[in-house]
Amino acid sequence: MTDKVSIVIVSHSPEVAKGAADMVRQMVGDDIAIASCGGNSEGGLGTDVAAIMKSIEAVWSPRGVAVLVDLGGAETNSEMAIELLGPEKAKQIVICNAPVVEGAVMAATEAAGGSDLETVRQTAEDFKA
Amino acid sequence: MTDKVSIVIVSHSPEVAKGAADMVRQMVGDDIAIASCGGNSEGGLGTDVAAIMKSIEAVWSPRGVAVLVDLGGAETNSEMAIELLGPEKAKQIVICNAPVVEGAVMAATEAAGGSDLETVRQTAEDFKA
Amino acid sequence: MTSDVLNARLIDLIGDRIEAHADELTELDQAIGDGDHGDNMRRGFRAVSAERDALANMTFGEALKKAGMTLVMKVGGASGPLYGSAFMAMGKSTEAMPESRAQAAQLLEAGIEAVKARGKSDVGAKTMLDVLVPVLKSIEAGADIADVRKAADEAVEATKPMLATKGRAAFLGERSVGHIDPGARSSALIVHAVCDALEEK
Amino acid sequence: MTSDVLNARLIDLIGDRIEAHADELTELDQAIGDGDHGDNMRRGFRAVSAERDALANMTFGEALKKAGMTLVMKVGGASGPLYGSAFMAMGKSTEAMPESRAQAAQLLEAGIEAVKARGKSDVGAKTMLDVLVPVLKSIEAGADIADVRKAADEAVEATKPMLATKGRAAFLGERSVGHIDPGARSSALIVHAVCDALEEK
Ligand SMILES: Nc1ncnc2c1ncn2[C@@H]1O[C@H](COP(=O)(O)OP(=O)(O)O)[C@@H](O)[C@H]1O
Ligand SMILES: Nc1ncnc2c1ncn2[C@@H]1O[C@H](COP(=O)(O)OP(=O)(O)O)[C@@H](O)[C@H]1O
Ligand SMILES: [Mg+2]
Ligand SMILES: [Mg+2]
Ligand SMILES: [Mg+2]
Ligand SMILES: [Mg+2]
Repeated sequence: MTDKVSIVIVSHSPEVAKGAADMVRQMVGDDIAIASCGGNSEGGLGTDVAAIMKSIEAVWSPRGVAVLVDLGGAETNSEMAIELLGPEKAKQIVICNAPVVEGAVMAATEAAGGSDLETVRQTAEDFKA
Repeated sequence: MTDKVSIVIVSHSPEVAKGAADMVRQMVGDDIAIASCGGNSEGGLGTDVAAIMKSIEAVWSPRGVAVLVDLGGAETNSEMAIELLGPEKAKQIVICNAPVVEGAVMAATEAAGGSDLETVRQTAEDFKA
Repeated sequence: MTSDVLNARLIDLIGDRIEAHADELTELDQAIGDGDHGDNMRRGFRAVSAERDALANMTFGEALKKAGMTLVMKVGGASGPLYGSAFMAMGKSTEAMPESRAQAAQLLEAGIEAVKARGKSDVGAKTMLDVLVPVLKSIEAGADIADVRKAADEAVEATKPMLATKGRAAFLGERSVGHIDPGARSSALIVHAVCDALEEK
Repeated sequence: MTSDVLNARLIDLIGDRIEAHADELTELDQAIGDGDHGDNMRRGFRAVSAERDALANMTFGEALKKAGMTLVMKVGGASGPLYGSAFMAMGKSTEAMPESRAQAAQLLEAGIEAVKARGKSDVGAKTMLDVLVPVLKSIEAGADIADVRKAADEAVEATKPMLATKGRAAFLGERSVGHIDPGARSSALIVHAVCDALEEK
């Protein structure tokens, strides 16, 4: 699976993150690695830097990892997580400026086709609702 | 609650729909009525016209109902549901051309402020990821 | 064959075809969609079959409207409102079973218009319309049953090189090219079932 | 007061303030955010307090870095990486507790720069920066402890008429006007706790 860009879905809600991952898997099957994480360290609505780091590492691919986030704090916490993974890894991780559910589906279908990280990001960001 | 525009969230995934509604409620509390529905009539990924109709009716407000949908079939099924509710009701229902999670939060915060249906739709659609 | 027998026979023939090809439809949808078209169609037509006796006792038009509503309510994917609206529109366009080629064409055209309106789409977008419209054309051109079958099958194949611009397959952009559209295939299955019924008549 | 005593004392004073005002912070966040700022800050600073003994045995700089990382990991909202990065940057900027006004200003400035970078923001966006920057300015201008407290409190009030352009409150557009920013308030609470510690010294 590591010959393709992987996807990480970060939402304030664990259910949104999981449900979005289900939708993505329905579209692309097991062609790419997908991780989802949501909720703060106590399980409430929020995001968890440590969990985001783990998710990225769990699906690590030499082709890169595209991260989809929902609102404000999810982005800030994901940026923090990426920074904490170190500059070498950070180079191969992008946060897509795209809606979390729709962007995840778009990114995943592009990634499943074997595209590189930049193309995956672009496809997610091109999504028009 | 019916002095404000209501929100209906329609996703292929029941978990996305519910999680998005949780996020919305966290933002706006009980200021507006919110319904969520996801999954086909058997509970699998998909959408259910009858359930969408029920959700819209459950939060019916004379100020109108803004519907947020995720992908393709969710929109088609929501359009069908609105048509089946009849032309009188249909006039006061809009499907927002916006991402489901982020659009729901945007629409709800606008609706909670007492804005009319058209303004709520516009705010949801203006969302830039 | 009387109307009620034909209603029932059509339901059985379409239901059997969908049932027999559900896995194929799902596989086609796995390639360029979310892999549920077979499940969706089976769910929808099983629900129609469950109403077989009631539908058999209705006029052709009423039965179409009722079956259409059942598809709308049960399919769960975009194809539900699309086929459902088509059936409902066809049912509205006629009370009785078509007796002539012209009436048959009119019926199908009503269905096609409903799909176009519901799907905000037209031929060339790699959808069911790319089968339904060629089939209508062949009927209008005077094709016999075998020719209609052939027109449907060729139209299915012709969706392969198309770029999808509607439905989920549109998310794949260029990667939708080279695959048959699942809704095109299910439309052809329905066309074949109707041809079967006409041949039995 | 030795460094280890002051580390511990600062932790207690900040923790107590946050604990005492958590509901207030949450209420402020309910008006223009998602109503979790009090919970977030309490979660974060409780985790810091849980490491009190370890932190007390570190240099001032090391303790700040460690506490910052704990905030990053525990807060769960945007304020986590913001305060966390600020603490970490302050810890990196100095090993020892600041001894002069100039050193104190330098320390705070390092924290402010980190918040700006992490939040891609600046003063005027109705955030914690709208307290931290005025506080820095008052220190640079030679304010005594009472003046610093006053600067912080006035800065909190001054966020009321501001239009939020960063963070969740930005979703509210015009409706964010007329409310105090929760992060501005929590920053003022921390400033007051530091002032308490300095007065005890
Ligand atoms: N806008 C549209 N116009 C016409 N046909 C469409 C449209 N969207 C989808 N379809 C048809 O529906 C089929 C997919 O149906 P299905 O898989 O059951 O629904 P979903 O895409 O919601 O999973 C496609 O193969 C296509 O033929
Ligand atoms: N981009 C940013 N730059 C600076 N401060 C910010 C930014 N985003 C949010 N904040 C601050 O964080 C506070 C909200 O924190 P909190 O409620 O804990 O996080 P969240 O918004 O993720 O729920 C705001 O009141 C504001 O002061
Ligand atoms: Mg499908
Ligand atoms: Mg589907
Ligand atoms: Mg908050
Ligand atoms: Mg939050």
